[in-house]
Parts: sequence; structure tokens; C-alpha cells
Amino acid sequence: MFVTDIRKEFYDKVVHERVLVLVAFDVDALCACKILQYLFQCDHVQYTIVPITGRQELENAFLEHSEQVKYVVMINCGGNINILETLQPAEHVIFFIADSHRPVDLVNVYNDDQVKLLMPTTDDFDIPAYDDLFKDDESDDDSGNESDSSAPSGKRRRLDEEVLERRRERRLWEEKRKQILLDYEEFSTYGTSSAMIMFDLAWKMSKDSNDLLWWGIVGLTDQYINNRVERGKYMTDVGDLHKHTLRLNHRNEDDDNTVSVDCMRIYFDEELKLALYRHWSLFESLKHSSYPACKFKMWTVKGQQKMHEFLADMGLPLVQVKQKFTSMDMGLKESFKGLFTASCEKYGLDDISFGSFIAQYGYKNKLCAADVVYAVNGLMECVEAEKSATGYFLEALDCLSRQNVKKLLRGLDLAKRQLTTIMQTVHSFIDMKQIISAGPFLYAYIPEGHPDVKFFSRPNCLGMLAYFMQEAYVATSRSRRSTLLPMVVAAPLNAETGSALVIGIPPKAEESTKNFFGRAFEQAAIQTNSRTLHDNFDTSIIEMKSEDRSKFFDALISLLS
Amino acid sequence: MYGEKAVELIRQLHRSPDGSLPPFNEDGIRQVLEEMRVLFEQNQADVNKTVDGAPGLFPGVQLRHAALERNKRCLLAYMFNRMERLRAMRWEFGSVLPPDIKYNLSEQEIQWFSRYNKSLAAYMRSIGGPSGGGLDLTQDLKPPKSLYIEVRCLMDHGEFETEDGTILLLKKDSQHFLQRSQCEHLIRQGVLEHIL
Amino acid sequence: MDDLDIEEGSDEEVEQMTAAEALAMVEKAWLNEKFSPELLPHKQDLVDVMLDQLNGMQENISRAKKGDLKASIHKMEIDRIRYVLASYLRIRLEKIEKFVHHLLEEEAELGEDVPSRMSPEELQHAKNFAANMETLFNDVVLRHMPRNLKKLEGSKVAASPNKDSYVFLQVQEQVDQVMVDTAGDQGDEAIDLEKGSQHIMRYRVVAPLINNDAVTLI
Amino acid sequence: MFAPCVKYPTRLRENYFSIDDILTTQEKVPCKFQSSVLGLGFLDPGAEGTDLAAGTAMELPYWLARALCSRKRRIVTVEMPKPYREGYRQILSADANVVDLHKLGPYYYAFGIYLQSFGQPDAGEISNTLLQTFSTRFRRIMDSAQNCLNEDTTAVTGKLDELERVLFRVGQEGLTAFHCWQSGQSAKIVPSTMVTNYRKRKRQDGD
Repeated sequence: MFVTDIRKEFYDKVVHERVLVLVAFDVDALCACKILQYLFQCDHVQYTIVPITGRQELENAFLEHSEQVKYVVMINCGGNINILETLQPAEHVIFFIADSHRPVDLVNVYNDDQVKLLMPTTDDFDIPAYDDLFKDDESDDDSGNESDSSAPSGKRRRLDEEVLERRRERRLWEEKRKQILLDYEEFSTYGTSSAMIMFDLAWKMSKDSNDLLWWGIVGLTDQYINNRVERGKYMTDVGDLHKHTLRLNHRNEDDDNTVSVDCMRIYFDEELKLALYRHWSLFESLKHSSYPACKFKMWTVKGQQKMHEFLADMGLPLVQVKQKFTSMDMGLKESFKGLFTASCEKYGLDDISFGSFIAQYGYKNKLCAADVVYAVNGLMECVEAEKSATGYFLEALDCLSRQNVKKLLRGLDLAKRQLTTIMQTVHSFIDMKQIISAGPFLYAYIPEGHPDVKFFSRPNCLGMLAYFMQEAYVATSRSRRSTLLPMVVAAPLNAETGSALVIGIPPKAEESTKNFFGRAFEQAAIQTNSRTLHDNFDTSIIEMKSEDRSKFFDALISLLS
Repeated sequence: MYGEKAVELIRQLHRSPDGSLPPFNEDGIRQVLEEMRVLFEQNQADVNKTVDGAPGLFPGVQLRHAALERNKRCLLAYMFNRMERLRAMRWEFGSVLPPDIKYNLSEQEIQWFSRYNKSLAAYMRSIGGPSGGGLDLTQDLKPPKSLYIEVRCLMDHGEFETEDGTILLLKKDSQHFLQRSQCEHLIRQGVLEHIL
Repeated sequence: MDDLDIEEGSDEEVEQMTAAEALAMVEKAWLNEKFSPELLPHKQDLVDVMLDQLNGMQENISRAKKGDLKASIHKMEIDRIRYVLASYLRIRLEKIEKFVHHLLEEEAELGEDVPSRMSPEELQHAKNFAANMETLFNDVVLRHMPRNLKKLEGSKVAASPNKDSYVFLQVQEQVDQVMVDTAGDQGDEAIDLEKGSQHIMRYRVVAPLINNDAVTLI
Repeated sequence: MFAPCVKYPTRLRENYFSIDDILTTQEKVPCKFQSSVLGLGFLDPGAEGTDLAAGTAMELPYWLARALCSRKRRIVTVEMPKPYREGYRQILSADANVVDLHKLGPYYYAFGIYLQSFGQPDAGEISNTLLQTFSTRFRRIMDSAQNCLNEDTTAVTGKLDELERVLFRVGQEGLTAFHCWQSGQSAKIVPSTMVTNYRKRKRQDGD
């Protein structure tokens, strides 16, 4: 069931108990977890946090850690699967689920005792009515029970007619139910960021601070950067957080000097779609950010020329553009944003900015929310062998704390490597015309043996690649139809087991984040008997045996045509 | 030169890093003891000869005597410094030593360790008088900043029962918020990492 | 702390103290011990009282409701007191083990009614420690040595505290005419220690003042 | 951590069990035998015959030289080792900072103090040199100890005598502790150093 008063129905229930917290592998989940940790620590709530990569791990972790645990919190996992059926928990175990994955599993929605959904009622769920889904009592058992017709034979005929009538109704109801379910589960998408939900909780408890707000902001920005939220919804949420920002930072406006440099200050600002430029050079950032790179078609000579022209038009000397942003001339650094936006308009990059936030603490540290998302994700999806995946998850969790700026800086470097690899892969795929229009969708396969292929064995990085590729393809394609095509990208996951990671993303033209690949992948797999693993909480990301790839995609094409 | 073998034992200890113990050098000790035996016998003989009137033996006796004292000092210092490290290990590793450290000990050192353990335990139990219930001095090594702390599991440690009977699974890469006093020893042993 | 009754404390000397006073005394003893190069006379009565106190508090807490904020604060206080006690006793124990021969010799020379620096339990541990060490040395090496070398000469091997090391101190009560030997050869000089002032001095000079609480080490 | 409570530099003090002291007293002193020692000729590899003849010159470890040369008896006479003679003393007084003291003797100061016990005529000058050298170098050592955090310090410590190394380490520990405190890390409960080192070694062995 949906929780209406998150404080009363969730927090007050667990405040003197031990809690098991299961956290999925995404930046939003990490941020939500951070906020929850802070609240729990204030109130001495003992907890155990376990990182969760997928469904299988969810089951294992629950089995292993649930001894003596009565309360389980799930962050960005568990919402879209039938928890009770999957985990088979004891009756006293209660699940609190903050999960942005949609659609929410309907059994979770209608279970009043054990499943509590921490999701804002303002979200658009389109939950079908209870009566359309569940029919209680007698009708349940008569479907299979022919033998219990022990009624006297005289009445049998009339009874038979009644039974027939009832069965017909039943069949109709079931068909309707099936259709409702089909409609409900047709698309996978995302709802409100879990970090925002946790921040809301903190605010309702008057425990909010700039630190918590920042995590809320980073969580929301993660959704935006990774195309998990529609622009309208993003703007609404940003507006909401902006109010909190003003409230928590108003003091700084008047007497700037009374605040210690160690304090954190957050303010709203228009942010450019230039990844990491404050920590890179403008030139590198332009090259590696999908929006300007695709607008200029940076992979062509002409595109490069155009970009140089653009820079010249702005009045920025190339030397300045190519050196580290931090060492650019003070004057240029200050006036750069104005010049940049002006030139963007002239060159047709109207969409270069978006509303976002900047945090500042200490003398040195000035971070924009998007860069933090890149850094945290870079750390979380690090492919170096030094640590395990869960090890990097914890590093990423650490780097969100202000005292661990060093780890965040490492994350920034890792993010640059991710972006560089993505950009290079996109360029070579465009050059080699390896992005194929398979009919109903665009398709790219990253071959094995590619040196940087390991980067794409991580779902989020593969997602960034898919969106960049799609944008680049659309930019080069003459046919307008390409904007209407969704895209599928596959990359090797594990060379030893011969598996691949596959992601599907909606068409470029579509404003909506609705994604129908979850269902399509499932059907294609069933039809072809492909060995697939639907383990990711995002159903549009699956694992499969590389051998089964061609038959799987053939089926997918005919399915979607 | 006399005393070389003995000082070699000392050098061995000097070279081995803090917190480690090189294998007990039984053979080295035997050789030093043998050198001492010979020195002593020669001195006995020379002293007897001097008593009998032989001249000029005194410098040799003097030299050997110095060598005997030196050897004794080195042997005892070898034993003492090993014992010191072993004592420190009681505080760092707890009452049970890792097997490969134990492997490097002599039988007598193992006995010493268990006697030290016993005496220490008896002392800690006695603190506060018969009704006091004792005080574990190997805990509370840092001034407490907070009642609860956040810890991260660095290895699979299995189940762990807290004071109030709660059972936790300490699995690698899980993170827990626990009473400081209950998990401090696991941090010291490197099972958990304290997260600030 | 304040609402906990300490009157039950068994010892007469500390009977009249409030819990806060007792804690302050333990903390003072702890700091003195921490910064003094030699082992100071034990404060067993204080330790016993504080431990009693801890156990009492622990019991109170176990009766408290879950999530009671007061219980948390008391728990914190318990942790803090336990830390001070454990640290105090640990420092003593380390000195005892380090200077074991020296201390036992001193012990043997003590007059009838001069109190020992060590508590009976500490003394027992010191004796065990010395005996264990001797057993170890005997079994492995001494036993096998020529006959005139078989003994462990306590006085020769005993490590003793360096009383000439310098310590920081704060004066609690005015002391006049403390003899200090100045650097160089001009002989001794007498100085007055003003209450509240802080100094760096050689430990040897101020040792007697610590024992009668005129100064505390910092 | 058991150690931090009492930090007397006992390592540096004369002590029957002290490893440093034993190694210091193992340093060699040039000696000349004044009387012959019967039956111990084999101690001098260059000697012929079974006895050590009077007049034989050889280097003896300090502990032995001291036993054979005291006010009571003079079985040998001693000379100061080279690093303590006029030539080196001049170098040290010219610029003590550049000298590799470790090479001159890993226990340069401690051994120098021991050498005083022979009552040689230049004992006073040696003692002056030690004091001068130490105070000149001390400033620099503390300065570098306070200024290189997380750096490879072997280049600095390589030229230090053992006493100086201890001081350097103390300085470094102070600096690290300060940085820990500054960054709020000092409250962190850490695994015992022994455990950490033990694990590290085990990992290396495992590879």
C-alpha cells in the first residue's frame, strides 16, 4: 500500500528497531541512502546496509541478513517485483519501499500489511482498480473444481446454466484483467527520485540541512542526466528543491562574511550541458558532452571547424579553451558563461542550459550537481580490478560525504575516462557506420576485444553510450524517421561465460521516458528460447548469452515491426 | 670474533619489522651456548694453570670473560625483545594468536604467552573488587566520541551476536550502525572499518 | 551523573564525595599517571567506587525504555568513564610491566607501614610477570649457561623510569621555595610556584608535589 | 594501541636489553695490544702463531675494547675511529647538514658518547662536535619531518643516524596526527598496526 504520512507510517515505526536497508546501484539510491543514514544516526537506529545489483542479489541478501530483522527498507529496488512472492518473508516482516522504478507491482500496491510504498501520492501511477484485478472468495475455487457438484440431479440443469453463465462472466473478467495488466505493464519508466523522498522525510522531521538537500539535488540530477525524468517533471522538482535552497541559504545573502568557509552553500543556477568543464578544459568538455558534440557533429572535419568558428565567435582564444578551466584567465572565466550562451543561440544550440544547483564549501570546492553525478557514477561503475563492484559502490557512497572530497576527485577522473571512452566509441561507430537501422529500431553491437569494452559492462555507462549514440545517429541521419526510432545497444558482459549486456532506450523524438523494451525483450526471449537473465531492476536492461543474440534480435525485429 | 653469533641473533630481530616475529632461532642459540661452554672451560683451565703458577694467562681470561658476559647479554636481550613483541601482540591480536605467528614461537614462548594471558585476565577480572565484575582493559582504546558508530565489513566474518542478543551477519561490503563498545575489537582486528 | 547516588560507595574516604567529584579525581589521577614517567601511588578506592557507579548506571539503563534519550546520554557517560578508567589502569599496567624488576625491588625495601605504589592485584600481576619472564629465560638459555652465569641479575637488567625527563604541569596550590637546579653550573635556585601557573620542569623536582596534589601534570 | 600511553624514548637509553645499545656497542674501535694474549692468536686473521702478540693492531668491538682498556687495566690501547678524528670533525663543522651520518656509523652519536669513556685527549672535542652537529642538523630534520606528508622520505632518512631517524619519525607522527585531527579523522577507530602489517605481509606472501 502507499504510505500517505511518511513520517508516521514509516519513520516512527522503525525508530527504535533494527532495520535492514537494501540499496540498488544508482546515484539516486546512494543519495537517498545517505539521507536515511543521517536520520538513523541521529536517532540511534541500528541498521545494516547491503548493496544490491539485481533481483538475484536481492533474494540472497534478504535470505542472509533477514534473521531477527522485522523491518526492511529498499531503495530503488523491489518496487516493481512482487516482493512477497519473490522473498517469501515471514509474516511479521514489513517492507518499506522507496523505488523510482515504474510500474509498481500491483500486489505490492494492494498489500496492506507487509508492503509499504514510500512514493509521493502526487506521482502519476494509473493503478487499476482493485476489483478489476482481484476477485475474492467462491469464484476462485469453482474454476477448477468440477467434482464438488454434489447437488441433486433435478436442479442440475438449471445449475449448469448458472455455472455456464458465471464461467462466461469469469472469462470476460479475466480477459479484461489481462488487458488491464497488459496496459499497465506495457511501459517501464521512472517516478520521483528516492533521494527527494528521503529529503522530504528529513524536512518533515525538521532535520533537513544543506548536506541533506545536496544529496536530494544530486539524486534528482542523476535522473535528469540519465534520462529518467521528463523535462516537465524535472522542472517541477527543481522548483521544489529551489524553495528549500532559498530557505536553507537565505542567511548567506545578507551577511556573506559571517559564514565560515567550512560551511556549505547551495544556490540555484543555469547550468550548461557541458560535462565536467570546471574540472577539465572547455575544449575537452565540449568534445565529450553529447549535446554540443552531436550538434556540431564533432566527429567530422567540418564539425571541428564549426566548433572552432564557434569558439572564435565567442572571443575565446584556443589556448585558453584548451587549458585547464581552473587556470583560465579570471576575466574570461567570469564572463565565459554569458558569452557561451549567446553564441550557442546564434549557432542553434538553444537547448544548452538547464536549471540546476551549485554547492560551495571551503575555498576550493565548488561543484555543480551534474558533475557530482558523473563522479559518483564513475566511481560506482569503476572497472578497475582493485576492488569488487560492491567495493566501488561503497567508495561511491563515501565520496558523497564532504570530508571525502579526495574520493570525489578520483571519481571525477574516472568519469572523464568513462566519457572519453563513450565519445571515442561513438565516433568510431559513426565513422564505420556500425549503427544499424534494423527496421523498427536502431541497433549497435560493441564487439568483444574492443579495448575499453569493459566500461560498457556497467548498466549506467552502457545507457550513457546508448543515448549518445542515438543522438549522434540522429544528427547525421538525413531521414527524419530516425528520431522516431528507439535504440538497442549490446555489449559484452563477461567473456568467460560468453554473456552480453543489452539495453533498450525510447526514441529521441519522444519527450517521455516510457520504455517498452522490458516487455519486448521478455517476449523475444520466450519466442526464441534465448538464454536471457532479466536481473536488472530496470527491465529494459537484460543479460543474455552472446550466442543467442542473432535469433533474439530477429525475433525482436519481427515483434516490433 | 667472539660474540658474533650472538649479535647476529640481535641483528635478526633488528631487521624484522615491528609487529612481526622471525622464527625462533633455536640453532643460533645453541651455537652461542656452545661458544660460551668452550669459553668457560678454557677460562677454567687457564685459571687453574694460573693458580698453579703459569704466568701471562690473565689477559686471555679477561677477554674470554668479557665475551661470556656479552654472549649472555645478547641471548637474554634476544629472549626479552621477542617476549616484548609477544606481549604487544596480546594487546593487538587478542588472546589467540594467528597460526603462522604461533608457528614461529618456541614451546616455552607459547607457554609464556598463555601464562601472561592468564595473569592479565586474572588482573582484569579483579578490578573493582570481588563485586565489581572486572574491567576489560583491551577495550576502550580511544576516547569515545559517540555511542554508535558506522562500520563497514572488510571480510566475511560470519554471524556476530551483540550484547543485546541481536544476531548480525558480517558479510564483506555490508555496512552497519552499531554500538561502538560492541564492535571496537572487530575494528582492531581489521574485520570492520570505522566509517566517519 | 548528578542524579545518581554515590553515597553507597563503600570506602570511608570517598564516602562524602559526589559522583562528579569522584569523576574529577579519577580524571586528575589519569592525567598525572599519563604524563608522569614513573608509576604513581595507586588510587584503588577511587577506581572501585567508579566501577560500582558504572554498574549501577548500567542497571538503571537496562530498566529504561527503548529509545529513551536519557538512557542514551547515560550510556555515553558510561562509555566515557569506562574509557578513563581503562586508560588509567592500562597506563599503570604498562609501567608496571616495563619497570617490573625495579618496582619489585623497591617493594622489597619498603618499610612496614609504607603503602605500596601498586594495588594488591597489580602487585600480584607484577610478581607473575617477573616470575614468568624468569621461567622463560631460565628454560631457554640461563639453565644451559656456565655455572657462574646462570643467574638473572635483577639490578643489572632492571629498566627504571627516567625521572630527569621534563613534564608540563599546572600549579593547584601555591608552593614556595621549590629547589630547581638551573642549567649550567650555577647550582640550585629556589622558585615559587604561583597557583594556576603552568611550567615545564624536570620530573624529579616536582614529583613530591604531585603526590600531595599541589600540582597536576598536563 | 598499547604503546602511546607512555612514550619514553627508552630505545635511546642505555638498557641491558636494548637492541640499539647492543648494536652500538658492537661498533669497532682500533686497538693495539699492550700485552700478548696467549692462545687467542686465531682472533687476528693476519697473525701467525697461536698467540696474539703484544703490539698487534686490530679492530675490536667496543664492548671488548672497553673490557680490555680501563683505568684498572690496559691490555689494549685504543685510538678513535676515523669518523671521529680531526678530518671528519672538520667536515662536520664546515657543513653538518650534507654529511651522510648513517654511513659514518648508524649510531654516530651514541657510539661517540661511548667513546668518551676511554678518556682520550680529544674526548672534549669529539663531544663538542657531536653537540654542534646535532644542533645543526636537528633543525633541518624537524623541518623536513614537518614538511613532507605522504611522501617517500627514504631520501631524507637515508643519511640520518639512528637517533635522528627516531626523531624524524616522531616529527612525522606528530604531523600525521595533526592532519588527522584537522580533517576530523582522529576519532576514527583504526585496526592495530600489528594487525595491519600482518595482513599486508600475508597479502604479499599470497601473491
